[in-house]
Amino acid sequence: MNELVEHGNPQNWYLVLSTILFSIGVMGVLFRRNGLIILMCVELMLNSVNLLLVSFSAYSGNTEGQVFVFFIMVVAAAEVAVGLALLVSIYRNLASTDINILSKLKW
Amino acid sequence: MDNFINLTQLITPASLIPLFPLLGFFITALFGKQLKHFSGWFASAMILLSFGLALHLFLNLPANQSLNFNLFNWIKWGNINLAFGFLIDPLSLVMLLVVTGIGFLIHLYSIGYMHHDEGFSRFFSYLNLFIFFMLLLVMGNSYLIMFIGWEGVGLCSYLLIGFWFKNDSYNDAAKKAFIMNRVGDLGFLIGMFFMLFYLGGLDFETVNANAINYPAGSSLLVAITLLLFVGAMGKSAQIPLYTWLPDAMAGPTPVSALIHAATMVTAGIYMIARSNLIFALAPFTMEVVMWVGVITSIFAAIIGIKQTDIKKVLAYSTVSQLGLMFAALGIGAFESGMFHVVTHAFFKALLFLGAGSVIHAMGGEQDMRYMGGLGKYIRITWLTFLIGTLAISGIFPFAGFFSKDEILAASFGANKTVWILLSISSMMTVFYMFRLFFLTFSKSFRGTEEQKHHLHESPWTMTLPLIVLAIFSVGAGFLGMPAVMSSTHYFSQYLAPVFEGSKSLITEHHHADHGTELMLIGIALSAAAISIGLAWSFYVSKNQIPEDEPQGLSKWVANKFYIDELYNTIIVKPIMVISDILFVLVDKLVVDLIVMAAAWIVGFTGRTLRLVQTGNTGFYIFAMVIGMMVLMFIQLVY
Amino acid sequence: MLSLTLLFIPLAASLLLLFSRGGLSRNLALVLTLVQLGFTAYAYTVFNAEGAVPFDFLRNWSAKPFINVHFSMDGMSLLMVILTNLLLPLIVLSGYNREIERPHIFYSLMLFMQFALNGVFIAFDGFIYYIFWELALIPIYFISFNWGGQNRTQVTLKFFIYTLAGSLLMLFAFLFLYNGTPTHSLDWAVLISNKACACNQTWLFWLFFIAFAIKIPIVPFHTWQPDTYKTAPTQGTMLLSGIMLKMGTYSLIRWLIPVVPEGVKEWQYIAIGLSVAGIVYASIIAIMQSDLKRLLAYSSIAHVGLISAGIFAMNLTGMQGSLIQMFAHGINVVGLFFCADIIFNRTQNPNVEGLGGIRLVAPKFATWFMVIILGSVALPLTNGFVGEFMLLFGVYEYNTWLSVFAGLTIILGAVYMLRMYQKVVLGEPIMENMVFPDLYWNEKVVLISIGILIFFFGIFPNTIIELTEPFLKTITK
Amino acid sequence: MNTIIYTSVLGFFCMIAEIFNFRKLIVPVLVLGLAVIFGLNLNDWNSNQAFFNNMVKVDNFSVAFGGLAIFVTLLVFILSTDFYAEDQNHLSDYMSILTFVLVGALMMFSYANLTMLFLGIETLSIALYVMAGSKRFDVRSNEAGFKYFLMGSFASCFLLFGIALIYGSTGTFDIAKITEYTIQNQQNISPLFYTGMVMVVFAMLFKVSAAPFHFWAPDVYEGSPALVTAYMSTLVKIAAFGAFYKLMSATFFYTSWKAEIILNAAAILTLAVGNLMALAQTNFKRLLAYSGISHAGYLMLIIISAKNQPAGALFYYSLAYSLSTLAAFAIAIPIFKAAGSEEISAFNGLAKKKPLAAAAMSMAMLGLAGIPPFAGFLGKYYIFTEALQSGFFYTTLTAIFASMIGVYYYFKVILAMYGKPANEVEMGNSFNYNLVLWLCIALSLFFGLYPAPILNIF
Repeated sequence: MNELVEHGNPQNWYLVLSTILFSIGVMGVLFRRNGLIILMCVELMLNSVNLLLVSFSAYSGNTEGQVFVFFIMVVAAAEVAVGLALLVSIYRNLASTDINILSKLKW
Repeated sequence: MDNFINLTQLITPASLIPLFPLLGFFITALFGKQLKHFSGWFASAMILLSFGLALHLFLNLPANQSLNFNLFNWIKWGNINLAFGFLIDPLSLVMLLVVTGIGFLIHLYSIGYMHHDEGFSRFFSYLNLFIFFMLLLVMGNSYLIMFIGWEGVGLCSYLLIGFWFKNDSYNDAAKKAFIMNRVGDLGFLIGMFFMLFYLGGLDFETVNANAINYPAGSSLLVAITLLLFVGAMGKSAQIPLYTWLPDAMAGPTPVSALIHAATMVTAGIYMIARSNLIFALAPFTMEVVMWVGVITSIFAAIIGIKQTDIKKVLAYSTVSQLGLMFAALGIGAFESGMFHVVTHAFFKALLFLGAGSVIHAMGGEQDMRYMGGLGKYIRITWLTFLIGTLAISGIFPFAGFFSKDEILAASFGANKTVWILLSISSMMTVFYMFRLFFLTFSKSFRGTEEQKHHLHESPWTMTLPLIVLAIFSVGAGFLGMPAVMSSTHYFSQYLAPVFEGSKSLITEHHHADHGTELMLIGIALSAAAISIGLAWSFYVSKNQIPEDEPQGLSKWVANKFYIDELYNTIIVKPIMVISDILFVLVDKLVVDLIVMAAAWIVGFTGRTLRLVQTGNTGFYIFAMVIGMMVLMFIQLVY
Repeated sequence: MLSLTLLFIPLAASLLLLFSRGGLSRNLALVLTLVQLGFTAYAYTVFNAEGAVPFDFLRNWSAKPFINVHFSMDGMSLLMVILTNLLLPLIVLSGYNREIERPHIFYSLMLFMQFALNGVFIAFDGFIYYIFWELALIPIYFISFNWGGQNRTQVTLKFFIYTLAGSLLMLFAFLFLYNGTPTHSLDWAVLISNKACACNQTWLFWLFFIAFAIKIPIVPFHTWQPDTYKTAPTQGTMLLSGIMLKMGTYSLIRWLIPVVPEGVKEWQYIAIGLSVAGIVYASIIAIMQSDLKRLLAYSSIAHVGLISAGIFAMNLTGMQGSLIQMFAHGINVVGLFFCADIIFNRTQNPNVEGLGGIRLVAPKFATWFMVIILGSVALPLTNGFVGEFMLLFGVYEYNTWLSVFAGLTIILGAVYMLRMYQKVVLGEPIMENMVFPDLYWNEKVVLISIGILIFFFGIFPNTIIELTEPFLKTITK
Repeated sequence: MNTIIYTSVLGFFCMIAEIFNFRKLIVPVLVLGLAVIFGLNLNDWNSNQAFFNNMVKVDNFSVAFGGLAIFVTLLVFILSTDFYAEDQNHLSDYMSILTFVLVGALMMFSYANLTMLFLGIETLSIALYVMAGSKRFDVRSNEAGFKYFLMGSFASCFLLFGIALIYGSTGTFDIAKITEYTIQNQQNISPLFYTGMVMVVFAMLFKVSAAPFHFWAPDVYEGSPALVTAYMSTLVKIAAFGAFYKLMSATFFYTSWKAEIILNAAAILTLAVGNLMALAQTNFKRLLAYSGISHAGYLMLIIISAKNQPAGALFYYSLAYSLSTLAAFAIAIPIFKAAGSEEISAFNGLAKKKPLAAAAMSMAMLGLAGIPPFAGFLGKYYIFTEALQSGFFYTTLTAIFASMIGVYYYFKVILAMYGKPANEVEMGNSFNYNLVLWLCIALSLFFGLYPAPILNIF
């Protein structure tokens, strides 16, 4: 970690930050059991990627990365919409958003 | 081979000899129902035709010449050609005449004997088939053709012993005969492989031509001859493969006469006589042959003393006589062995047929304890049987005297121990044969009234063969008179070309001088006389009848030294147990289990592994992250 | 094109049969198999006159992976084709007075099997050969499974998976070879001229060997066989034992030995040892078997053990003997299973111990049964003898003691066969009220044909040798 | 390019059709439209055009796989008329979403830029999340949808992170330029690039349901409506492998990264897991899910030998696999409906009631098991030759053993049909199902016997 930073490329700070954000998101998905919170964690992961892309884009002077971020935002919105819809229908049927109860399908 | 015009003319009749019995077999087998009792006559006629042709060959084949021809290539591969061909020479001619001649008489006899049997046609078809194979055996010009006949007669023996297939003990006897023969056949087969591999062929000519390139006593020839002898042991019922022959008496009596006395069982002697050259080149084997013969001869004679079944006595007597012949071969007296084959064929066939006639008269009874005094009722049988008994006992001037004397004389020259043992065996032979004779024909009848009422002489088809055989049992011996009596030994002279090769290899020691010879004759005759006297005193004077349950040593003898039981315990039972063990423990449990276990392990892994799929999303994601980390690890660190 | 016709007739027949019903199916099947037999006879005359050339058919099927459709015929192929097409009418006829459900499918599968078997024997490209090899498995599986006896589900599944596992190993071997040849071809001629390197031959040998050993079967890969033979309907068992296991032994000579010579030489001793051990092992087990079909199955293992031993002796004698014996065993074992079927069909009793006395009521049957047994125990002048003689001699050329051990088969064979015959046919009837009509016409025709074949090839084995020797000479050099 | 646009138009039509009450027209128009698009697609053969600044590239690969995808969709749509017969209200939604799945798949075949790959995957996935959960009142369907959604979006995040890292190290999303970059800087490639690659590969392995990222597949296949399962196990699998292959053949093997080890390990594990876990299954859809995983294992052999350019093998195998699977579903769906159960026992005794259907099902199973003469066998053979030529001896051997195990579970279905006593299930005849069924079987046989046109397509 130090090595990355000491080389003097400030881009690496962004890299570290988005990696941390991404990891937090992964941890959240791993350890939280509430469907909504997991959804939010996924959003966090996506946004960490956005941050990373923007920073890369800015430092390399290439705008492609920023365009990509727009795509990600659009897709994330769609994804959240679908995810929430599914969650709603689960909540209707099971009156819970705990993903642990989703274990009818196994073995 | 010399190819005289007249020799080639003989090919056709020679080829036809085995074809007639084969034709007879097919006709009687296929049309038995339609032919009814005519099938017996037809079958006999076929054999008579063969006999005629054999006689034709005998008369027209020039002396010192043989007829060797191939009919077609049977198996031909690589540079090996196993042709199907015949060899007609003095040796095979002698056997041809014996087989067809006695065969015909026994066919004739069977017409009467089997008259009431429901399997009449079947019987004759088997008999004809037997003659066919026997002819192949003696006519073949190679070991392979001989082997065809060899196995074929084994088959017919099987079929005929088990002729009355409803009785399971008969079937057992038949099976036993076939299987024991097969044991010998394996030896024969492997012996043939040796010959084919090292001696370049299987026909007698090639084998002999190549064998003389090997030094006498070379291990190859010893191996070959020993293996061939194993075959002979099986077929000719020598120790240790003899137990099938007494059991083989389960078959109809003509079968016992033809197959198990006169012809088939002598095939072993014929085979060794045929291979005299290679046997002569293997002195060790000759020793083995001799000792096996001697021991068998004595051993069987001992057992014969205590038997009560008329046919069993004759059977053991056959084993004993065959042992005698092997002893002769082992000494190197091939002609004497063959001579005894011929004379034995006559008188043993006679004895069996006589016994058959007795059994016929007794309505199927075979136990001598329930006979006695039959001489009064069945005169022809009685007389012919007496001739046979005298012949086998070696009483001058009956046939057995000459041949047996020749063997004893030869053994005296070769090995005194052997001579003593063989003499003892002969004495015992005389004893049990007269025991048989007295128990059966002398004194008073011991059977039931019903049987007594039924006693009658057999029809002419049965007595005629008896008479003819009796004539030969008297006369055949004069073909080979000892040097004391005649300057020409017709039989040896006739066969001389066959044994030419081996003569020089065998040390000439059996031509004792006239004085010794006379002495030997005297000893033999007086021993015989003593035995007859003993038998007379036991079974006529004292009127002893063998007890039902003998005690002590005689119990062992009467039970044939428990050899059958021994074989049963050390061979048959273990194989059965092993069979069960292999099936249940090895096949089902081990071999199959490995296969099934492999399948089960796969299935078990599947059943266990599916539990990993818990249905819990958290776990799934966790596993994915772990997998991801492993990938990272491989990429960045590993 | 002649080879294609050989394939086309049974295939078309198989499809045609699907549209027939009831009694028509079996008649049609018989006629069509006879047509195929007739054509085979014609092929034989053509082969005798012009050799293999008219049978050669070579087309490219696919460029990548490179696959040729290559059919051809040499003496050995022709021999096996003759065996197949000779036995099929007999097998069809043998089912004539049996109640068979849905006969049109049954016979259709049977003819499809014939198609596949013909294909196996005339395919000269590894890939095509493999396809036919697998194709042959499917109809026989369904025949055994749908028309089989008790436990058919487990037994036939075991059979299918076991043999298929072997085939997949063979597939791997072919893939290996495909990779090993510079031209990426599996053509037989290419494979035998392009020796795989010695290091790979061990692999190749074992892959091929296990595949064939399962099919043949060589002990200890045989455990699928007795149960399958017992369970399958008799016509299926006939196909399995008469022809299908010859696929394995045929393939040893066609593929394994010429293609992987070094590997075979290296492991020859194990292969031949297993084969010979299998002979004695199976023979001894057969002695005490109480189930008739299972007994015959073990006897079959013993016989094919000798065949494979002869093949692995790798000399002309052994191989020639094996071909003769394949032909002979095909005929004999079909006869034996047919006899077993006749008995079971009339008495419903599969147990050797419970039978007996059949000879009293059915002498003709007893006679023909005996004839077939004689062929099977290798009595001289029957077809079994020539094969066994040459096989044992072939093994002898390899090793004397081994041949003595293998030779025990002639003793043990007699023991179990005669014991079985005695218990089943001779003696007094044990079963009460046994109704045992003597042979019906179709049974007579089948058994007499088999009897004639037994003696014909026993007396004129040269007809087979002349056909196959040129080929065998090329691979034993 | 036209293909993608026209297909999207079809999708929009479906959505609008509901408004104009054209419900009856939806399926006919879709089928006809797809048939036309199929033709248009073929028209692009050998055209090799690039669109939108090299975002999309139409080459023979994309045309061929696009054609296959359209064909599979066509067959699924033919099945859909009967499948949705009782659920006409949502027909337009379902059909349009299914069409958008196809759009996503088409993008995945023709991308030339990681952006398009991402968009393609997401278009396909999001549509599928919806379809998996489309039986709203069925808890199992909900569960399937949500599980798929959770894991899918989680994997997408990794894909994105990986793409971002690749972008960071190479400065571009363009595949060709990335390839160029790796060739030029062979010695000093940034570790970021490798990390990114591993993440992308992870995401792709997830999409193709390779072990150990396969967990979603059985649950989702089992829970989804049968038609969606059919669609998932054919089209989606093809799309994922098409994209994966394209990625691997284009970029990955020019660098010294350890793809070979990773992918080999994944292939072996997938083969083992897929086949072993399938053994004990009793639910037919779940069985086919595991079968799908095991086929993913075979297809992984193509991915690992991607440097030999075995696109032909991939295409042939995908075709063979899709045909057999669709045939199986074409029989299974009506039986499931009639029996109200999706267990294998629903097939019990089918041979007695419907011998033809049973025969067809057997052929489908034999095709899946890879037994000649069906196309599945030659496909396998082709794959194995490719893998062996690339030197993956043990992986191929594993695949051989896997095939042995595979036979067993496919035969379970056959055994149920032929060996078990018949159940009470009464099923009618449907022209559409039979059409698809026999078309698939016939094609499977046809391509098995006459493979040359397909095998040598590239």
